[in-house]
Amino acid sequence: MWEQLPLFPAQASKIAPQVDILFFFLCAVTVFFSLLIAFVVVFFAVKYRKEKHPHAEQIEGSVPLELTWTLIPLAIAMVMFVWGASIFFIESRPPRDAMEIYAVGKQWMWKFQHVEGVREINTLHVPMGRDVKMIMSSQDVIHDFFVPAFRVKADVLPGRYSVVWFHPTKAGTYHLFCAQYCGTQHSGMIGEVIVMEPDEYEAWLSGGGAEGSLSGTGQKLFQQYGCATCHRSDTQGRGPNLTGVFGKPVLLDDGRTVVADENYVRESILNPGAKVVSGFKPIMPTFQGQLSEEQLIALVEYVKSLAGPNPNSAPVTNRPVVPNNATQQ
Amino acid sequence: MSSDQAVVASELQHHFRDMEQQKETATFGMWIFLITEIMFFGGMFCAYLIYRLSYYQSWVDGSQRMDITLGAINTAVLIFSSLTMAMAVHSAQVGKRNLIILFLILTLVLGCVFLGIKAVEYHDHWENHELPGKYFSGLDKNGVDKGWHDVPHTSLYFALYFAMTGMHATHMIIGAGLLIWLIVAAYKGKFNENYFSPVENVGLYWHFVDIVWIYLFPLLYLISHKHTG
Amino acid sequence: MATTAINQSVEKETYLNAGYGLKSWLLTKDHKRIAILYLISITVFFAIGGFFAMLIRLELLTPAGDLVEADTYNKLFSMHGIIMVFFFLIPSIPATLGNFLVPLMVGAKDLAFPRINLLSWYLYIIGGTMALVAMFMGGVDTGWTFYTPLSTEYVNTNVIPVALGVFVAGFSSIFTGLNIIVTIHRMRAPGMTWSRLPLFIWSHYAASLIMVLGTPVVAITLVLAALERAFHIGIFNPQLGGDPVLFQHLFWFYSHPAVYIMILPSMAVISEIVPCFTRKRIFGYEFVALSSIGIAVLGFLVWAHHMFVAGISVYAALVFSLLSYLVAIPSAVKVFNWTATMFKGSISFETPMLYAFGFIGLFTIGGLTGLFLANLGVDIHVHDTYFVIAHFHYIMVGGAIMGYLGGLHFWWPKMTGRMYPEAWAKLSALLVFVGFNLTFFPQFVLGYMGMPRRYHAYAPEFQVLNVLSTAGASVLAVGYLFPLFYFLWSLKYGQIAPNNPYNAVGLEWMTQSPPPAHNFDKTPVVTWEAYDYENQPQEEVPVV
Amino acid sequence: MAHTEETHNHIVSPKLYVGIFLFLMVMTALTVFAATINFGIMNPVIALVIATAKATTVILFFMHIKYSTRLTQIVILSTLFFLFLLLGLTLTDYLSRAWMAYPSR
Ligand code: HEA
Ligand code: HEA
Ligand code: HEC
Ligand code: CUA
Ligand SMILES: [Cu+2]
Repeated sequence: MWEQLPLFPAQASKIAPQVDILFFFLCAVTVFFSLLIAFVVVFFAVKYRKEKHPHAEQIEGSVPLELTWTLIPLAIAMVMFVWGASIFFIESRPPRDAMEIYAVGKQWMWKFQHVEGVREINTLHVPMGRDVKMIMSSQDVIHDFFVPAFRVKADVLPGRYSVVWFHPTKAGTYHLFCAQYCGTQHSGMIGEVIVMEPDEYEAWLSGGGAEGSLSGTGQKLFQQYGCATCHRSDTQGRGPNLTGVFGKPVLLDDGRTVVADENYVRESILNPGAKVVSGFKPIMPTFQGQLSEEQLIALVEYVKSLAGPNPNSAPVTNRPVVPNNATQQ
Repeated sequence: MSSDQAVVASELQHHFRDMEQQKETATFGMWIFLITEIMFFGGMFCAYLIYRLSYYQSWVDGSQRMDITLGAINTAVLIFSSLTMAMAVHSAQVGKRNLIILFLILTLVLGCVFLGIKAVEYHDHWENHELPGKYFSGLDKNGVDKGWHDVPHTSLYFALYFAMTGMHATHMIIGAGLLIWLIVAAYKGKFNENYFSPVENVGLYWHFVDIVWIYLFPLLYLISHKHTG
Repeated sequence: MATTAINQSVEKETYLNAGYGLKSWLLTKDHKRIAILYLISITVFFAIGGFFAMLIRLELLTPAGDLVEADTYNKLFSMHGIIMVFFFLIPSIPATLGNFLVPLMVGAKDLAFPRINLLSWYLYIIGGTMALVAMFMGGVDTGWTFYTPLSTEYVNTNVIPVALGVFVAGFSSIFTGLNIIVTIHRMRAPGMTWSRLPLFIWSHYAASLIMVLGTPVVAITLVLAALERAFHIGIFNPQLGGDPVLFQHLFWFYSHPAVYIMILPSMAVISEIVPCFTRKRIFGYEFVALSSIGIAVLGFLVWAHHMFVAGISVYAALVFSLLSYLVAIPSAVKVFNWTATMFKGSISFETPMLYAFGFIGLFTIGGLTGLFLANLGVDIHVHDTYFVIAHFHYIMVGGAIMGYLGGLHFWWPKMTGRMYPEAWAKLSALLVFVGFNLTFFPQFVLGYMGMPRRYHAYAPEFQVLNVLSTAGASVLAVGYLFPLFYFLWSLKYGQIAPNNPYNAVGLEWMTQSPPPAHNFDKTPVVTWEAYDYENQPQEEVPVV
Repeated sequence: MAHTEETHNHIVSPKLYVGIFLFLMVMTALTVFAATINFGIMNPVIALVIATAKATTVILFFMHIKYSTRLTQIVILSTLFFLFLLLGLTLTDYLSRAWMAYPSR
């Protein structure tokens, strides 16, 4: 029915029906209270109109009534809150084994980078029936990755990674919108998400003209930018050995411990002085301004791949960890 | 009540019942205005708090470039000016016109001394490229690297340093203007023991500006000075 | 109702004829005249903002961005939002009706600081002129939210002058709030205790608290953003080490409470109109009074519900969602008490009452859809879509403006000494109601379907609903034009208003219409409770 | 306690003012001295306690709050409440961002 009458968005992810049920519950409450109030107002207006009821009876108020209409809405509101929060919790925590796709927003286009190496612009291919986690950053202003059919949305910020995840359940082509106002062509920063059967997806990936895997690109950059001169795969380098670092806690020289997630690796490259690994001198030069967002992604993916076969145990949260470790101070 | 009215009827505005009400109202209004000032600076204190917790190292580096001696002298100057301001109000309360003028002038002079010292500090930071955002550089005036760990965030420290002290200095300058106005009015004999609301309210303002500095001094100069590790 | 002024001398002295000439208006310290100055200037801004709205709606008639350029469209909604929020709705009721009525209602001769009151109008005009000039010299396209780093580093429009215009107007708002608070505390007539204050006063007090506590924060935030734009100091720019999300925190710390600056005064009006046209004391006076304060205080606890997807922590999102639900409760209390006031009343249906009905219904819908947005699960989907647009227009246009228009009609006789034409007024109230719903209801559907806001061009399947919305907006525009014309007409041709045309209670009705320059010939002494409709004579009360 | 309007014109003796001034100067010296010693995490705490002591004295005596109406006193305290809301609730975001470093699924 929704197909003919475009009054409702397609449901194409695992979370979508859950969001919709909650939405209908909220609609029901809204309709109930709006009609209740409208009905009571009209009823009183007719029954006690001046012609019928010339003399008003003075009534002071009633504490029991006040309590009723404080507590009942409060209770309903708490149900709404808990329900919404439980869905939000699912939405905020990407499953550990989700496949990862990187995204870079820039005025005014979306660039996607599959780990296998395929790159896309404004079109995103994803397989049906798998958890997909987007690791996103922006090259300029704040953008927002929004797929109505999946009921997910997350701001894409400059200077750090943010994450959103979804589990497509229905093959098809869906809108991708930029939902955060980002300047002139904000409304043109749109694209398509194409959900494919898993085998079709595999076929698409292998035919997609990949120039080697993303971590492979990262490895080349690692050589090219001279990272390898300091970071060697033994303990002789001037910088720490990066093997197995990703996803693990790192002890810093000021005594704090941070978890090496994507944001940490990113910061280590762009602003190495902010968090210095314990036992090392702050000699690493900054690469700010020398690496594009895409190159950064490749390097991050490479460092991840050094952590072993399952780099996807990535401890990135949905609401990303900013360069911030106040709690550890 | 009504005896006041006879004495200073000219100072009583038409919509007040008596001088008492007029004075109460003026003082209360001033306090409400000070509320807005607290929240105004509050926005910057909020930014300071968040960034200090996030980029602690930069705060250590930044605050080590502060001249504690000058800061301490300035604190003393400002506290002294609060005393003279309080004395000016006192003189107004007891109706001593010449003393009002004397203390107001003293306050004004001390305020200017504060601003002067602040200008010296600003100049020093300027020479050493200790400036906000893109004007910042890790090198001092002789081109020597200061060995800062986290350059972008240390520049943030200076952004807040200049924003907060700059906004404070702006308030001092406004305060100085108000003082000049008071001095002229006092010279003309506008104030007496029944009518001195303007002196009192400018006093409140001046003390408020002092209080802001009482917090700025430790936050910017002192608390990160000794690296806590 | 009295139809002639025979019993009053033609020479009756009012605040309107207390002085003549432009100077007597531009230098006036009379709160009633300043209210009129505000009324005129606010209407101008509303017309400009409404004009932009009509252009927005025309552009959205077709999916393609064909009427105006993308840049122009972006400027249109930015300036629409900025004008409507900062230069129309925030000052609308407090600076006109509030300015006019607060001293009258508490039995004072003027606001506590008449000169500051005039200063506040001048600041408003200076800020507004800055914004307008900047708008006509190239405009601004940041949205009314000025998010960084877009506003500070990327757009090349007049951000700084507009931000400073808002800054200056902010001080006008601070001074209005300050004046109202001090007046309520210090200038009440003998016998006017807190529990005898009209609810109009309570609500204005609450709104003023927000103005005084919140506005300075947005002021400093805009100053920092302007400095950032001018000198690249990096406080909010990630490339220089800053955090753009901090800007959002500081912005919404004011701008969420600000929505209650816009709605509380409207609630104030409704709390006067409903008892008057039901001839009853308001149901649960204390609860309605305290709920205003509750809204003001709780309103400061929920700002980050605008940032659920902006990259704040999961835990913070939970806290802010929970608190957002709490702030809904005092609003619910108000709605229920107004409804209950009608019980066993003696209800009549003059225009102000019609607007009050409209307010109650549309505010309820707008408020309840706020609960969708406060809901973490749903807001992830509907954030920054037309659902949000519909939500706040239901409250701000359906709620706040209905209250404003209701109040204007209610106190028009008091302010001008003339009656408005009842039949025309009823017709336009109806038009506004119908046009409004047609404009904004489809936007709820659009929003849930996923149409993002601030879109110059949109996907074709959204067209039907957009056409409906534009059609509604045209009806709405006509509905708004009517009052403009008949109010102006009534100034000359309207019936002479008696002192208390609706037999309402409250000190403002006990002085003549329009009031004399000093409000009351003799300081009133209050010996009765608020909304004492029981002892209110059915005929006109004698002039004090 | 003197909270009525009659006592609003309370005149403080200059001696008290000078006493307050000396107290403030001593506190300033103290806080500068404290800054030369590393108390670790207590550095900011000590400095802020001293600053608050100074600010309170200024408010109470120089700004006459000790002698003014209960209303004014409430006004100041409640403003501090709103200031702490601004700082505190913003902090809830920044402090808790690092909490969910590991997804639990
Ligand atoms: C006058 C203006 C006004 C008012 C009063 C409100 C009131 C409320 N608003 Fe709204 N809001 C705006 C103006 C307003 N808002 C604007 C302008 C924006 C967008 C800004 C932008 O991004 O440009 C916005 C955005 C906005 C968002 C962010 C959406 C997003 O960007 O994703 C949220 C989220 O929580 C929200 C929630 C609420 C809530 C919970 C209330 C509550 O106060 C509502 C309380 C009222 C009721 C609940 C109705 C009466 C109650 C009953 C009849 C009883 C039944 C009640 C229960 C069962 C609980 N609003
Ligand atoms: C008080 C606030 C207020 C008011 C009253 C309105 C009123 C209206 N608004 Fe607006 N609106 C906002 C606040 C308001 N809005 C805000 C804050 C935004 C967000 C901006 C942003 O994203 O940054 C917004 C955004 C917004 C959008 C979304 C734009 C987008 O995201 O792309 C739309 C689209 O339909 C819209 C439509 C309308 C319409 C049709 C009206 C109508 O109700 C207007 C009807 C009024 C008139 C037509 C004027 C009538 C004329 C007169 C009274 C006098 C005429 C005088 C002479 C001729 C001399 N508004
Ligand atoms: C001049 C030597 C040098 C070069 C070149 C260098 N690094 Fe480093 N790197 C270091 C040192 C020393 C450290 C440890 C101190 C610190 O954290 O700053 C480090 C730390 C790191 C860390 C954090 C490691 C951990 O164990 O937590 C990462 C990730 C990293 N570097 C990546 C890179 C990448 C990617 C490049 C190239 C683009 C690079 N480095 C180039 C010296 C270097
Ligand atoms: Cu990118 Cu909007
Ligand atoms: Cu809000």
